[in-house]
Amino acid sequence: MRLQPSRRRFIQGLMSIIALSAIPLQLLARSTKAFQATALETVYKELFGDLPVEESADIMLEIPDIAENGAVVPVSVTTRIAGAEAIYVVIDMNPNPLSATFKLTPASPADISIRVKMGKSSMVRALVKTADKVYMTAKEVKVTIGGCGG
Amino acid sequence: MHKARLICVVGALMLTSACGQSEPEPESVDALPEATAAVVIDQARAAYELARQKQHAWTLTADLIESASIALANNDEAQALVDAKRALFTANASLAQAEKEQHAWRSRVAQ
Amino acid sequence: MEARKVKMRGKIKNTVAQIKVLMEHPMETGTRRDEAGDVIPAHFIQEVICQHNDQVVLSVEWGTSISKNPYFAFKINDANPGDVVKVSWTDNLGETSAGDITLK
Amino acid sequence: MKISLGIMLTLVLTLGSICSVHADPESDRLAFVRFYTERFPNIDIQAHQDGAYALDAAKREQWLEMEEFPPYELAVDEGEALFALAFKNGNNYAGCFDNAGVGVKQQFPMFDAVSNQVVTLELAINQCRQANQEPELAYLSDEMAYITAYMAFTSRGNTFAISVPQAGVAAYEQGKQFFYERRGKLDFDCSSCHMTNAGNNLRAEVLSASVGHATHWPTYRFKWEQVGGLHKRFVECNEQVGAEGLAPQSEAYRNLEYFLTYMNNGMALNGPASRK
Repeated sequence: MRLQPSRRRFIQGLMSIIALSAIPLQLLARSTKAFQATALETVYKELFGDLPVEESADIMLEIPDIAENGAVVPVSVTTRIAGAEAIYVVIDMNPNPLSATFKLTPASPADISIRVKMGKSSMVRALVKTADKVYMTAKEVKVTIGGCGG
Repeated sequence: MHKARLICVVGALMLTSACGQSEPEPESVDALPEATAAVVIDQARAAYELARQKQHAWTLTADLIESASIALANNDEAQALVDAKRALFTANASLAQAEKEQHAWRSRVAQ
Repeated sequence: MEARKVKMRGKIKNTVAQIKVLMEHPMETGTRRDEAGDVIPAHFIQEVICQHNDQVVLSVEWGTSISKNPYFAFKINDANPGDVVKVSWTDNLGETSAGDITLK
Repeated sequence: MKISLGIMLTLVLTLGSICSVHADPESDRLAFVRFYTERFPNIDIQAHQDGAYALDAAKREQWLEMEEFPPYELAVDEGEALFALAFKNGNNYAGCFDNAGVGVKQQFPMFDAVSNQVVTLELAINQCRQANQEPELAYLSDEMAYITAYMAFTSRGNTFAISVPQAGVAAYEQGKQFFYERRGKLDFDCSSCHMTNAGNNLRAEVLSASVGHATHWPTYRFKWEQVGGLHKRFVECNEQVGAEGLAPQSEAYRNLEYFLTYMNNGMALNGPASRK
């Protein structure tokens, strides 16, 4: 009885490996150094080289002012910046500030939601990269300490 | 909504007692002055077991019995005695609580 | 070993599909300790690939700060009923899994 | 004449026994509900099934966002598969419950006059396993959490109508006493936090109302990072006031669940749920 679903899942897993191997390599080149960076400047340097980061009102970063639960903080990012190639989510005070990168294609509108972990109150940044520019918007998020084990 | 986020006095008071490390002062300990740590640990353990049976044991008592036992095992008689007396005090307090609550709970029932 | 679950939901609104995904994964940061005090090794999803009828539409990289059992929502342009949307992930230990849905 | 007198007598006796059986728990419940409607005049009593999220709009908003794809979904799926598995003797869980176990969680806990005890869903699951020569599940096991999560999911929206027969009054009263008895170093009872201070903040947390405390189990707690039952929460509550927790599904906890669930009569089941 139980074998069948697991077999199906195994095949699914196999198929996903086959599917993954067909994906162009440059899409899979992981920004390992940027994810391992511990300082915001290093993250910027690894992701954007010398491109300046400028603030923009055209990035909508939706995140609660006070996080109900630091283990699951909902984050949504949308942008109307033309030619957006990628979205980045950065949490300054986390041990490794870079949380996520999303490489966009014309087939996908720049509109993503995730849930992140936040160890403590921090500035949270959403960045959007175009061919030659980097835009950023930021929001301060307070993470409350969970009472007496509350 | 901001008002709701304020820590109310009651909450703060509850928290102080919830998170604080303060323990009851072991002043009124029954143990005789010459009692050894081992004896007091046994007394504490007996009182604690009784409190457990009454479903009124405190976590603090178990912690103190354990630290007293560890101190005793390390030949630290003085520390073991201090912890054992605290353990006995809290065990007796939990028994007193169990006794009092047999009746006291009724006054709190929503009317 | 059974592949971990990838649950998906999708809805088309004015040719744009909203896709929601829940992935079963511990997302260990590598900084937590177990009860014995030993460090729990990092184990987290690094890559997520989103495909629309086999066309890669979004490729995602994650660090360790994505919540346990990650939730991820995104959108797809020019979606039609019958289209297949697939999400596959790979974690730092080389484990993979995938899920798909057919849009209605 | 004789007959009508007989009927009269029977009626009076029946009425009398109904009153003596039901008057106390029901007047307790009405007083309980009244307490919360007076304390929170703008909150519908049913809304308390969402705990602190009924009392704090900002927290509720984030929680609702989480509920879009809630963390217990995976547990419900697991539970559905486990529930359908056949025992070695060919039977399955469905054979142990009304309506093949679908949509029945609101029947629990119930007082079983034969074994003279409160039977929770968890206990009934293990009784079912025992009756089918299967080993009992540990009460804190994932398997127990998953199966109850699935059974709760199929019971959503069903209304609690727990009854306290004459034989169950003692268990109910013991549960009530446990609720109002102070415990631990902090000398708190359940009502200290969830009645006297319901709606107040304990640091960043909002203390929930007790009415609705039993509607939404099992619950995925982010702190636990898993789905767990009501008794796991009881242990935690006891420990938070410095009292030693009791064994899950111990008689005292089952009686407490009986009292708490009776207080939720008329409310809808909304488990499994997610909490911080």
